[in-house]
Order: sequence, then C-alpha cells, then structure tokens
Amino acid sequence: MLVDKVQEVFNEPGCATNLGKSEKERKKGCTKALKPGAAAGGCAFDGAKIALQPIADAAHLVHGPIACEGNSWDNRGSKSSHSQLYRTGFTTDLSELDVIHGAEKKLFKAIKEIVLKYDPPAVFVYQTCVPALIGDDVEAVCKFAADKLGKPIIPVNAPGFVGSKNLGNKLAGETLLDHVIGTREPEVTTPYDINIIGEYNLAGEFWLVKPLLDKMGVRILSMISGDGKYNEVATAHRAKVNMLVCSQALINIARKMEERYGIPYFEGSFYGVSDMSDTLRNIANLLVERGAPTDLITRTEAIIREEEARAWRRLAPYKERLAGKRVLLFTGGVKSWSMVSALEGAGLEIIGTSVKKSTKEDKERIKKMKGEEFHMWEELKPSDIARMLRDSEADIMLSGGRSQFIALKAKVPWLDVNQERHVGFAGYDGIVALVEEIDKTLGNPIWRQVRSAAPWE
Amino acid sequence: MLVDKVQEVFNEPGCATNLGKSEKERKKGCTKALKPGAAAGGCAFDGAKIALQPIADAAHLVHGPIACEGNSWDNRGSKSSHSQLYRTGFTTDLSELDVIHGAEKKLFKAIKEIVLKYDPPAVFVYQTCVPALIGDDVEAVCKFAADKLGKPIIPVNAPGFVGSKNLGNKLAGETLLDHVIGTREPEVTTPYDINIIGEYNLAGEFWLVKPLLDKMGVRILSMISGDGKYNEVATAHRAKVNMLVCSQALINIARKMEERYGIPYFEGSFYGVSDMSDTLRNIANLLVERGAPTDLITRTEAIIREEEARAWRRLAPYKERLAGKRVLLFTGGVKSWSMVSALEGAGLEIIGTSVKKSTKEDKERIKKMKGEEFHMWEELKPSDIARMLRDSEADIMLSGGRSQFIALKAKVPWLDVNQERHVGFAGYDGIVALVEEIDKTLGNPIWRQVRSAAPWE
Amino acid sequence: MFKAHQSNKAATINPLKMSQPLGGALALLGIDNCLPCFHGSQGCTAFGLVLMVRHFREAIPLQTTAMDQVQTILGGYDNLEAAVLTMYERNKPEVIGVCTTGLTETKGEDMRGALATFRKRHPEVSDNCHLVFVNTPDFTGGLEDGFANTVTAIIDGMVTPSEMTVSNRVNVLAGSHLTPGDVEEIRDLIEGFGLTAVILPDLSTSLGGRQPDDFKATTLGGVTAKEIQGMGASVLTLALGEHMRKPAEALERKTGVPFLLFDRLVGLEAADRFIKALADVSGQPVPARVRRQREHLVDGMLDGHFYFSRKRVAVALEPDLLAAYCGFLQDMGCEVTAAVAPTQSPALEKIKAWSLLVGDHEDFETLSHGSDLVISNSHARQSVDRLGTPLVRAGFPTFDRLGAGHRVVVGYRGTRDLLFELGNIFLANDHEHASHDWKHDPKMEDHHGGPHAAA
Amino acid sequence: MFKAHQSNKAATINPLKMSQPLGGALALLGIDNCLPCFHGSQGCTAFGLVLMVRHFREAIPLQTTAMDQVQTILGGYDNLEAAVLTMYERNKPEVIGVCTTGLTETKGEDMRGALATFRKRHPEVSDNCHLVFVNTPDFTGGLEDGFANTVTAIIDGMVTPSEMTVSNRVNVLAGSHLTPGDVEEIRDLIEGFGLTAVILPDLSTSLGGRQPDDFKATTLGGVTAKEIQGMGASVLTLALGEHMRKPAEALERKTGVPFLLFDRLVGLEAADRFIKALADVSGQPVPARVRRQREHLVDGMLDGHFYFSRKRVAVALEPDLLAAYCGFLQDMGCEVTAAVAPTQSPALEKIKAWSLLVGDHEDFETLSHGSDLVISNSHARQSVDRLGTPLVRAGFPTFDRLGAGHRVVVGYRGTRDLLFELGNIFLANDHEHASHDWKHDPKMEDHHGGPHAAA
Repeated sequence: MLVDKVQEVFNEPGCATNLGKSEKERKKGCTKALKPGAAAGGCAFDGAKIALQPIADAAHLVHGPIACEGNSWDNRGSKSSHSQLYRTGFTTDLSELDVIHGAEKKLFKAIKEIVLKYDPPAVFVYQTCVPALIGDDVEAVCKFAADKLGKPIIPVNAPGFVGSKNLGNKLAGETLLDHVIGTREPEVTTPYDINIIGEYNLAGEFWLVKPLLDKMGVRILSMISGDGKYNEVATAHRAKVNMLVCSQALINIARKMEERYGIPYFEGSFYGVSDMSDTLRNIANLLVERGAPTDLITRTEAIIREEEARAWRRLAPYKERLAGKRVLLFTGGVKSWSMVSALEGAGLEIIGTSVKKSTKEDKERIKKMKGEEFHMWEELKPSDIARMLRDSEADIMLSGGRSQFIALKAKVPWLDVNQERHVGFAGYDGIVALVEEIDKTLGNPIWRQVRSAAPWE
Repeated sequence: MLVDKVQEVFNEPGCATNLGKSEKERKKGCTKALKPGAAAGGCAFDGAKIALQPIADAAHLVHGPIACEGNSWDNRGSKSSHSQLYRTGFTTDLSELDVIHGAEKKLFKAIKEIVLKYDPPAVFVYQTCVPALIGDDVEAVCKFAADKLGKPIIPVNAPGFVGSKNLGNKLAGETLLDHVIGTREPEVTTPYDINIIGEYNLAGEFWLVKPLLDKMGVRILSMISGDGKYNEVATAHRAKVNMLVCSQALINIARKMEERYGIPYFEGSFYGVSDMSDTLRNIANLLVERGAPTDLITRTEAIIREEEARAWRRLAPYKERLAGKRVLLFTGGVKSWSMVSALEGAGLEIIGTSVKKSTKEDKERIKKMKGEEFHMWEELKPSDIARMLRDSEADIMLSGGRSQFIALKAKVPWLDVNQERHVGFAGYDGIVALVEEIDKTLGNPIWRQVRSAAPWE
Repeated sequence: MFKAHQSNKAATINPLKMSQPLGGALALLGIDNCLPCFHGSQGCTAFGLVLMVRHFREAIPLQTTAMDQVQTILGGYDNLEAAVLTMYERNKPEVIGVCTTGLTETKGEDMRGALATFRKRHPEVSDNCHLVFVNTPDFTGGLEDGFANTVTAIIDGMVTPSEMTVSNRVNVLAGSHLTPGDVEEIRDLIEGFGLTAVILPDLSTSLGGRQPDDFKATTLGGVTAKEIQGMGASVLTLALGEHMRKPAEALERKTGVPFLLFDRLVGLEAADRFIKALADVSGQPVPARVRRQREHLVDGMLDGHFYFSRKRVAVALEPDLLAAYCGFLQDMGCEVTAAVAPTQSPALEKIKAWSLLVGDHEDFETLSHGSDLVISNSHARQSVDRLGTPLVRAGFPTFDRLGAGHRVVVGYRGTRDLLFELGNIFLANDHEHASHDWKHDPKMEDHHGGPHAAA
Repeated sequence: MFKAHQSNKAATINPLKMSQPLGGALALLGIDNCLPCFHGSQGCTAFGLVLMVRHFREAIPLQTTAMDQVQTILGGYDNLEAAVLTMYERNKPEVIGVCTTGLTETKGEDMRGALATFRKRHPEVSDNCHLVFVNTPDFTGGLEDGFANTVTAIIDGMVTPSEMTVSNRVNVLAGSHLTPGDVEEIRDLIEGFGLTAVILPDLSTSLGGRQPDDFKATTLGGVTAKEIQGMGASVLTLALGEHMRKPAEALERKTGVPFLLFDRLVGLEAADRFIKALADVSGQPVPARVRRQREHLVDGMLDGHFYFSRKRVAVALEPDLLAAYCGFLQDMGCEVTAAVAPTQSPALEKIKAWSLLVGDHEDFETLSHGSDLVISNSHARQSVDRLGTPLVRAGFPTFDRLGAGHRVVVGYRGTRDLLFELGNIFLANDHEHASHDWKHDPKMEDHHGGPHAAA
C-alpha cells in the first residue's frame, strides 16, 4: 500500500520534474539513488513532518525509537499565532522489547494518553523505519484509535527509508488529501476564500503578508500548513482559489484539489517586490474569475502601488551601498529564483544559484531571467563552495544553517535564508528586512579583523 | 549658629546617655574624640542623610564635592511604596573653581533645576565640609530659593566634620522640627493617628508591621522617615501618639514634639514576638488614653493572641534545631537588646552583644534581661572578634555588612542585620524570617568544606 | 544494581533522551582526521548532524550508509562497505568510525563480523585507516551510553599494549558531560604539573572553533590515532565521569595502565581530589595559580552561599552531568527538587533530590513547579516559559545561545564561575521587595518554616 | 588637548563620577602589607570603604586622619602625623599611603612638605615603612585620576634606579579599569612567555579573595614593596590604559625602563598587539594554548557577529574602560549610541559614538533611550528599570552582583567571553517573534532603513 502511494507520488502530473521524464525514468521515482558515504539530506519522515507539523493545534506523534524525535524535535522556526501544541514532541520511544514484541499496543496507549492530556482536534501519527520493519500496522492502529477515541487519528506513512525529504513532503500532502481535506464544512464561506499551500511561516514571516490580504478583503480559509489549524485545513475544499507557495513540495495537494473540487491554483512567491505584487494580483484576478466582485482588482492595484512605492523608497539607501555586491545563492526550490529576483531588485549581483532541489520549471524561470550563461549548479560540493569563496568569487553566501560554516570558515559573510533564521523575508517589509540583513552583514567590521593573520605568523 | 544647634543636641534631655553625664561631660558632647589612624564610622552628614533620605518624595541635594554624594548614593535599603525620587542622587559636585569663588549661585541654580525637572514637594539641601569651610551660606540660599521657587527648600546643616553619624541623625531631627513638622495641617484627623519615628523601612520590613496596624484600625499620620511623604511629615504635629523606634537617633523629635504639641511618646521595638506585642499594646493604650474608644484594646489583644500563636507555631520547628546555638551580636542601639530578646525566644544563646552605639537605657535593659555577667562590649576590635570566632566561641555572628568579612574569613556563619540586608525582620513574620535565615545559614553545608585545608597542605 | 524510578508512560513527551549513535558520533569527533558515519537511513545522520551543528556552531563531519528499504531487508553489509570505501577514497581520513542505528539493528547487524569481512576484502583500506565499528542501537540506552560504547570500541580497536612507560604522561578519558571548554581547562590543570595528557576524545582541539586554512571534510584537531595507539605507555588513566568506567577498565585490561575515576570535577572537594591526584602522580607541588584559584573558590562560596541556601533547583541532564550539577547544588545548600535523567546510570545513585526520575521534559516540567531555577538543555525553554522560572542552559543540546562549547564548570575556576552564574540569578530574583509582596498572607507559612524547610 | 563635550548642569544627578582619593585607595590596595588612609573627615573614609567592600566583597583596610572642624581650620599636619604614627604602631605595615580629600585640600595641604617634616620628626617610622603621600582633592578629576596620581606617587617615592637588568622581567602598570581577574589573566599570558611580571598595583593577589590564616588590618597580597623598588631592573614596562601613561613616563624618567602603552586589551587586534609585544620582548614563540584562544575568539566573532550588527549600545564608565568597551563594540559592528564618562581624558578622543559626553547617569539615561543594551556600573540599575533595557554591569562599583572582581574581558579569552555574554543578550532578545510584532506598522520604517541604518 505504501508502495502504491509512493508510485502515485512519483507519477504526479503536476510535478514539473516528472513531466520532463520518460515513462521509464518516472517509474524509478524522484529520489536519486544515494551514494553511501557521500550523501546528505533528510529522509521521508523528516519531509512529512516538516510539511505537517506547522498545523499547530494538532498533536504530532512519532512512532519509532528515540532517534527520530529525540534528535530532531524543537528544531524548526515555524510560528503559530494560536496553539503551541505543535512544538510539543511526542514519541513512542521504542525500546528493545518493543522491537522484539511489536509496539502496536504501546502506540494505541500513547495516542490515548495524548488525547486525554491535551485534547487536540487531531493526532498525526508518523510511521518510522523500525516499526515499519517489524510490521507495526500504524494505519490499523490509527483507525482503531479514531473509533475508540472519537477523534481524527491520522496515519502518516512515510518511514525514513522509503526516500528523500522531498518524497516525504508529498506523502504528507497525500495524507492531507486522504484523511483531512474535505472532512468538515466551514461555518460560512465568502467569495474571497483562499488557501495558502506550502507556506510554513518561518520566523513568522507570513505575518508580513497577511495584513495586505486583510486589506484586500481576502479571507484565508486555511493555511497548509504554517500557522495552520486542523479544523480549517479540513474545510480547505471550499476555498475559491489555492495559492501554492513552494513549487515542488505540496504540488500534489494543489493539483488534486483542482481535480477533486475544481479549485484553480497558481504558484506564487512572497519574496521580492515584483513577485509579491504578482502574487497579490493573481489572487485578486483568480478570485474575480471565480465570482468575486471586480472592485477587488482595483483595491489590490491601489495597495500594490502604495506598497511598492514605500518598499522602493525604503530600499533606496541600501541600493547604492549594495550595488555590484556578488551573492552566491545556495538554496533550493522556489528560492532559487524568487530570491534572485528579489535581490537583483536591490542592486545585488547573483553569481549563481544551486538548483539541486529545484524543479524543471524553476530552472526555466531562472534561464528566462538570467540567460543561459548564468551559473546553475546541480551539485555543488562543500569543497567547491569553499574554493569559490576563498577565491573571492562572491561577497556573501545565502544558504541554510548547515552550510553556513563553509562560508564563515572561509571568512566570507553569510546569511541564513532557510528555516533557522529569525527574520522574516516575506512581503514588501520582508524584502527590506532581507536587504537590511545583507547590508548589516556586509558592513560588519569583523571581516577585516578575522581575515588578518595572527601578527606572529 | 551651627555651633548652638550642636550644643542644643548635646544637651538633649530625652537622651538617656546625656542624662547619665555630668554637666561638664555633657558640654563636651556625645562624640568621643576620634583617634586619627584608628577610627571608623560615618560623619554627621552621613547621619543626617540616613535620617532624612527615606522621605521618599522629596529631592535630597548634597552641596559638596563629588566624594560626599558620588561615593555614597544608592547605598541603603530603605524602601518606598510611592515615589522613588529619594533614590535619585543630587549634588552640586563642586569643582576647584567653585571652591575658589564660592558656590552659592551654583547651589541656587541646582535647586532651581531640580524643582523644574522633578517638581518635588520639597528639597532638602545638605551642607558638607568644603562649602562650610569656604563659607557658603546654605541657609540663606535655601531661604532665597524657597521664596523664589515657592517650595520648601530645607537646609540640613550637618557638615561631616562637626561630628559623628549619631550627631548627624539628631541634627536631621532638629531640621524637621525647625522646618517641616507643623508647617501643614492634615485634611482630616482621627483618634487613631500616630507617627512612627526612627523606622527606616529597611528591606521594606515595616510592611510586615503595617497590616497589623491596619487591622487594629490605627492610622499612620506620618512616617519619620521610612516610606515617608514630605507633606505627611509636615502634619505630624497632629498625631495623638508618637512611637519612637530607635531609641537614640531621633529622640529629640519625640521629646520636643511632646514639649511643643503635647504628644506623648513611647519607645518600642518591632523585633521579636513579645516586644512586638508590647509595641502594639502600647500604641493601643496610649491612643485610648488620648481619647480613642476602648474597644481598640480588646481588638489589639485579639490580634496579639492570634499572631503570637501563629508565630510560635511557625518558630517551633526551628527551635529544636537552633537550641543552644551561640550568637555573637555585633550591632548597636536598640538592636543590642531587641535582637537578644527576639533570638532567645527562638532558643538561641547570645554570648554577648556590642553596646558601642547603645544608650545607657539600652544597657540597663540588657542587664535586666541577662544579668550582670553577660558580655557587653563597649569596644570590640575586629581582631578581637576574629579571635573569638576562630576560637569557636560563637556559632554565628549577626552584624552589619562592613564587619561581615571578619566572620566569613574566619569561616564562621554570619547574618546581616543592618541596612544592606534584603530580608525584613520586623513584626511576627519578620522574627520567623530572621530565625529561618539563621537556620539556613547555620545549616548550609559549605562550612565543613571551606574549613578543610587544601589536601596538599 | 541501583535503578532510579522510571516514568511509565506510553508516550514520551518532549524527549530528554537522545540516541546512542549521536553519542558515538560525539566521541569520534574528538579524534583528529576522523570521519564518523551512521549505518542507517540518511535521515538518521541528517538529524544528528543538524543537532550537533546547532550546538557547537561548527561544521560537523558525519556520513551515512544511506540505507533504503530494500537494502535494509536484504542486509546492510553492502552499503556499509560501499560507504567506507567512498569515505576513504574521497577524504583519506586516518580513522573511520561507524555506528549502527535502530534501522540496521532491528535486523541485527554483526559489526564485529562486518569489520573482519571488510578487513579481509579491503586490506588496502584497513592497512591505512583505522576502522572502528560500534553497535549503538537507537532503541537501547542514550547519548551517554553511545559515547561510552564508542570510546570502549576505540580503545579495543586502536590501543596497543606498550613495553615502555612515559613517566610524565597520563591518559584522560573525557566523558560526554565535558564541553570542549572543560577539556581545555582540564588539560591546562594537568600541564601545570609538568604532565602531558592524552585525552580521548579531545573535543577541545576539534570543536573549540578551529580556523582551517582549507576546507576539510574530516575532523580537524582532536587526539591523533598515534596518540591513542600509545595510551598504553602512560602511567595513569584519569577516567572522568561514571560512564568512563567501562572504557577505563577496557584500557586497563588491555594495557595494564591503572585508572582513577572522578565522578565529577565540579565543587571544591571534587576539584581537591583531582588536584591531589595530579600532585601525587607528578610529584610536583601545586602551582601558585591553582592555589590562588582554590582560595578564590573558597571565597566565592563564602560570599555566595547566602543566595544558595535552601533554593529549590530542578535539573534535567544526561546522568553524569546531572550528578555533577546536583552534587554542586547540594554542596552549596540548595534543595534539588527534581533530578531527571534520560537513561539509567550508576551515576544516579549518588544524587539526592526530592524526586529522582528517568523521564522526559514533560515529567521534568511537572516536577519543576515552584522551583527557583531550572538547569537543563535548550529544550527546557518551552517549559520555563510556562513556569516563569529562570533557565540555565547546560548539556547537550544548547542551540539557542552562543558559546555552549566554551562553558567551563570544572576545577576551582570553573566551579567559581558556575557559582557566580547561579548565585547572581538567585540574587537578582531575591532582590528588591516591593510593598505588595508583604501583604499579610497566610500562604507565607508554606514559604517560611514549611515542611521542607524543616526537613 | 581634546575635550569631550561636558554636561553643563548645576546639579549633577545620579553621579557617575567618584572621587580621586577613592582611586588612590584602590591603587594602594594592590600593594602587599599596605595601609591606605584618607586625610579628611572620618566620613570620607567610611563612604569609600563601604563602596569598596560592596564591590569587592572583601575586607578593605582604609584609615582616616579623622579631621574635625577645628583641626581643619588650624591645619591638618598634626592629625596626619598622629594617624601615621598610630597606623604604624598598631599594624606595622610596610607601606602607608595617605591621600588628601576635599576637606584638607580646601585649606591647601602641602603633602611634599608634610612628608619631609614627618621623615625628619619620625625617622624610626620612615626608616621602616614606606610612606606615600598624595594630593588627591575631591573637587578635581575623579577615580581614574586619583589612581594614576597615586601610582605615580608610589613610583616617585619608592622605585630606585637599577644598575643591572633582569632580562626576563617586565613591569606592568595595571590601570584602574582592570579587575583582579583581568590582572590574573594578564599575568598568566605574560608568564606563558617565560617572563615574570612586576605588576603595580596587583589587585589580583590582594583583592581576588584571599583566605588569611589570621585577622589582618593591612592588605594581604599585592605587589611587595621590594618588588616595586626593583622595577628599575625590568627590561620593559607595559602600561595598560591611557591613564597609566604618566606613571609610565615617571618610571622611565627615573629608571630608563622604556614603556609600551596599550590603550585596551579587549578585542582581537588589541590582544594581538599585546601578545606580539610579549613575543618580541621574550623572544619566545606564542604558546599553543594562546594560539588556540586566538582561534576560538575568531570563531566566536564569526558565530556571534550576526547578533551585534548595528545593535545600539549605550555605555557609561570610567574613561579607559569606556574606551575599551566602545572599541570592542565598534569592532563587532555595534553602534555606540551614548558614551558617557565621569571625567575628561585623552582616552575619550578615540571613542566613536553618536553622543560622547562627560556627564552623569541622568544624562546617560536620556541618551540611552532606544538602545538595545546598556553597559555601566550598578548605579545604572535605576535607569534601566525605567528604560526597560538589559544592563551589563561593568566597572566600579558593581555592588549588586557576585564576582565583580573576577570579571575578565582582556586577552583573547576574556574578549571571547565578553562577546558571548553580550551576544547572548542580543540573541535572547532578538528571538521568537510573535504575530503581534508583525502588524503592518509605519513606524517600522524607522527601524529598518532609518537614518542611522543608512549612515
């Protein structure tokens, strides 16, 4: 059954990468074969949890030995404006005895304890490698528990060894499609209802965008999943429009919701002035297409005019100082192009971007923006980056926390653009914040000091 | 003029020490001649400021070079429940030019700045040695400023070199008598109005007593001076009864108020169960004598019964552990006996008490309590204390912060009973707190550790 | 054997425990030019890696055998072999250490057999690179156990008996409760007696913040393979932490070097024992600066004890670090309200606390109510937010503060700094009562002279 | 000469300045078996004594000539003589230091003349005890000046020119901005190069927390009179702090020993200069542990700089300490919003700040609005309560925390610890935005890209 689900995900027609593949290639699946001793990256369980855990009022229970939750909980920057339950780490912490005798009973007991203590609207139960190996039937236990406890108890069947983080994201999407979306009706609906899919509200950055939607009069029916509420996700099928933020991660949700419920979707970005404006425009246009009054468009354009003017005015002082500064972008997915456009708007020069986790469509976009000559690295090894930085090919690297020390040890400025950062970069305010962060880091006087050799050398 | 005032203070008939002296001795004054190179203790300015600064809503301006205020501000634990202005340090910070040319104008300017910025109900202006030497007429400046600014500006003429801290206390009392008390009328008076004189509310400990007075129905017309308000002190002459807390420091206020306004006073202590009860009783009896309804006495006795029972119950667990523990009391004044009685109530043994700053009456009290054999040290040198402690004659020393290191360096427990402590010892709750502090310190396991020599010795 | 009471819930909530292989990796990171690897899914490595990067703020070399579902069912040797070959070819480390995970242990992985097979098939690798294979299943023990098992495996696999003795050399088995900063301080103390120390593992020279000239995919700094091999020539082994007892015994068995075990180095008397041992083994007088440090600590205890007496402190840490903190708090007159460990250990037997428990952060939060201070890893930030209690971050992981690796609490100086740190928190919170604190409140009775005060 | 802008108020409000004699006493407290004394009213001594006891948490020997009104008018020599005789008879110190006060200076006190007279009248004392008489009027300068003047007077009065040179010995003139802990760290660094140091004054051995066997009314520990006398035999003087320039010049004049001045020892490049000088004078390589400390500091700067960039910090301290902190903050990319000193000094010239002022805590409070952090002595607690800004306590007096004397900010290690301390405050306050922070707020414009950010 898990095998079928994995194959289904591999066939995902909404996935640009898949569309570029032959039938045979597609069968092999998205995940590249990993090279033992030279691999990096998260597993499918990691991916599933990243996608679902931001649903903040649900309990997220990891069925596995301590490594899966004990080594990983409390490590991401998704923020919630309501319940903080998602920050609580739940696990069955399997012991040797559990491994020998099976842990289905323990799992049920754990679910029950959680429901009694915390009374969440739902419990997501994550399968992991060890119980999958010993044959614990998580789906059956969840069904039993749901019946007994009268709550949605949702199995997330994405044990680490089935594949990559990316696959896990998609399996999480399937979980929502199969078990959550469409299971409740909203109390009211409006012509302005949208879902935001694939936005995780890192550093609370969606709160830089939401006031603009409020001003437009757009209502967010559900967030999937940053700052999300379980019962709102359950009503997502009644939205008029879906916005998909990260192009690859949860594409299956958007596409299947279109298929099942006829909800159109578009892919958008909150990063950079013009992309942000395009996103607001798209929301307004699609809502109007689906029957919202047309003055929404006028209102939206007015907001865009005002916000853009304000943003450019605020960016102006930085532009001069940052002109010609060279950025190495080492991230993936939508950020590989959305950040490019955002940064170039502020006068920075992008020397290249990694596209390891980017889709074919992402890459096309970059080509359209930057031309064929532009560096797009499929595989950029740490040692290569280190060399580039030591050779002063870039003034600053933008990446995630794990790769920061490649830059810092080379004494090159670095900025976190991934999940551990504490500054929001979304929306018009966010791009100003991003540019300010870059300016602050580039302007810091430590660089000259740390680059000088000890005076006795 | 200052000379007259000093002499007047020396003649104070309310002062038990003076009463024990011959006419000739009295002329010489209270202050013992200091031995250069072997003296310790504060000056008259210090004493005046200690007594007046707890009037919390007034500004306290020190006219002198930086040493007088710069080295000493923000160093006492009097607490205020209202204005915190008394914690602000004001000084004219005299420069060499001021010393050469005189600083009366600067003083006036300083007063004016303070009045404009902080609008206090009054400014106390403290004369110090240097401007006294150069002939700055602080009294004239204050009078001029009071006229110009329409506020009480009160000269406190107690420069350091006229004598000891104790003399300074009394000069502060004279200042209040001459310039403050009787200058305003209270809005209402009641038969239950009292003043508390000589309580500085260290560590906020008077707030352990006040709820009991509230319960009795006693109104505090003015606090002189802990947690005091200037305008209340100005109405103090309308109280029915004065309670004098520290027997020596502000005796002149109590006596002269009796003389001038016919207000009877008694000396009382808030330390220890029975002394606390006596104090409440005295207040009630004197108020009834002055016309308050007699049920005040019944009410008071009920409170005493309840509070004493509660206190003894709470002290019981400590009594057993502390039985026979020997205390060296190195303090002065009223604490030399009030602490004895408080501590013996909790089962501790007092091996002796210093009486350097105690009055004759204080000493009589001790004799009555403890007999002639009891150690009363007039002059206890640090080296003597150190010897006693090293010879294990005491299990703990109670004193002020300055002498703490005599005990600590001898590896003997010590407890602060003076102005820098952070725990209130007044009232029924306070005695429990005191005993708990002693128990905590004696029971701390560090003593064995710090007394062991290094293993290589 | 002593067993602490164990929380009996089916759901572990806010885990305190981390996995064995993580401890194994930590031990391997203290060896120079080494590449640690987890034998499991790539996710096992990714989680461990991120956690260590966040704590140490350093690049962490850690590889994976990248097991997938099919390979797991078929058996993991092929991936293990492939991984070791790749790591060797790409990075030419001197030491490769492989720790199993839950995934590979579920099927059962004979690491001894695997090592023998690999040696036979790839002498070109095993002749040029030390291989350490360790069983560290996720589903038994925790970080401290994985660390201890790996140190034992390193000793078993690398140390050789020695004919000769170097008279001024000592071995140090530095447990996982010691930060790089602690290890630095310990070496400093040892060298003050004219001794040299072989420290296994030596995190101070690998994870203290090296500035490499070039990018390196293996560890940079740490004890060298050659030094480890020569540990048999030392005159004495100083085993630091109860969990270093087994490795110390293994080392003694193999080389005859006797050991002294120091369950903690925090606290006056604990530091005294250590310094005394150094004086004894070296025959040297205690250096003047160490004597001064002792005086300063005594002075700090005298000055600071006021603020510690009967303060209520809740501590949740790995066992040996837990024992060290609880012991010090006890030395200073605190009441340890709750001592919570993630796993069982003989170290727990010495702890005196109102509640001693093997449990998780949820248990800890419940037991911490009413405490004046909480000491635990960064995960406790969630509970102290709810409790309103100050948190001192200690142990692993500390990911939301700078300098976790440089925290020093050992020796006289480390103890004194810890004393001031905790004392100042107590002092700051004791300070400045306001009038509303003093309302006549019958509940005060519980505060002063309550059952615990009288206990 | 450079003059910083000076507050022009008649009323000094919440003084930052302390008096010259206090600085004088501080310098004398770093000499072994010494008894300092104030020539003034007993109150002058009592205030100074209490302040130092509260800061150092140590018994402080400090006497008084106990001047009263009549004696002051008649002239103070008699009391001065009586005080010195009494101190000598009772306590047999090796050094007696007398500082004048405002009281005795108002009449004018010829301390040179008094010393000559005393020597003539009491050779039985002056032959057996070094006497240092210094003019330190309360109404000019402040603590730092009193300290510098007294160190100069000690040099003038006690040091003798030397015929021979001790090749591995250096002098250190340790300014009042250095804590006992700083001095300890500095000696440690110097000794690491095989040098010995004569440190004047040496607070590290007198005020670090000695545990005497018996009660002593004089200082216990510190540089000895004999060591001071022999300073002429050193090869170099390291003058630490701008205010040690004059004493260093006096020493050079008297003995020919050249000096190097280090305006600060906080910060990477500042520490580099110092270590380079030690390497040069000793001819020794930089010890491995110091090299590691440098790497660790560089690492700390890389890890920590994120939290420092453009943070707004307000600092009020004595001039040399102010310059050290402001310099370090600047090194790390902070904006110094306000730098306030109690007195003028050439050290102020190097400070870059939005506002640089000679003023008091009231001025400082006004200038600190909107800062992310305040660094000052304990008196600033009142203003930060009103401002709601975190306070790092530094300098003198720090009376409401333990360990003021053990704070170390010099050298690579001290700088790194300071970096972590400040960085963690910034980090803790940056952390965890909540939804209400992100309201669409036009005022944000002032925050991001405001005039200062663009400056």
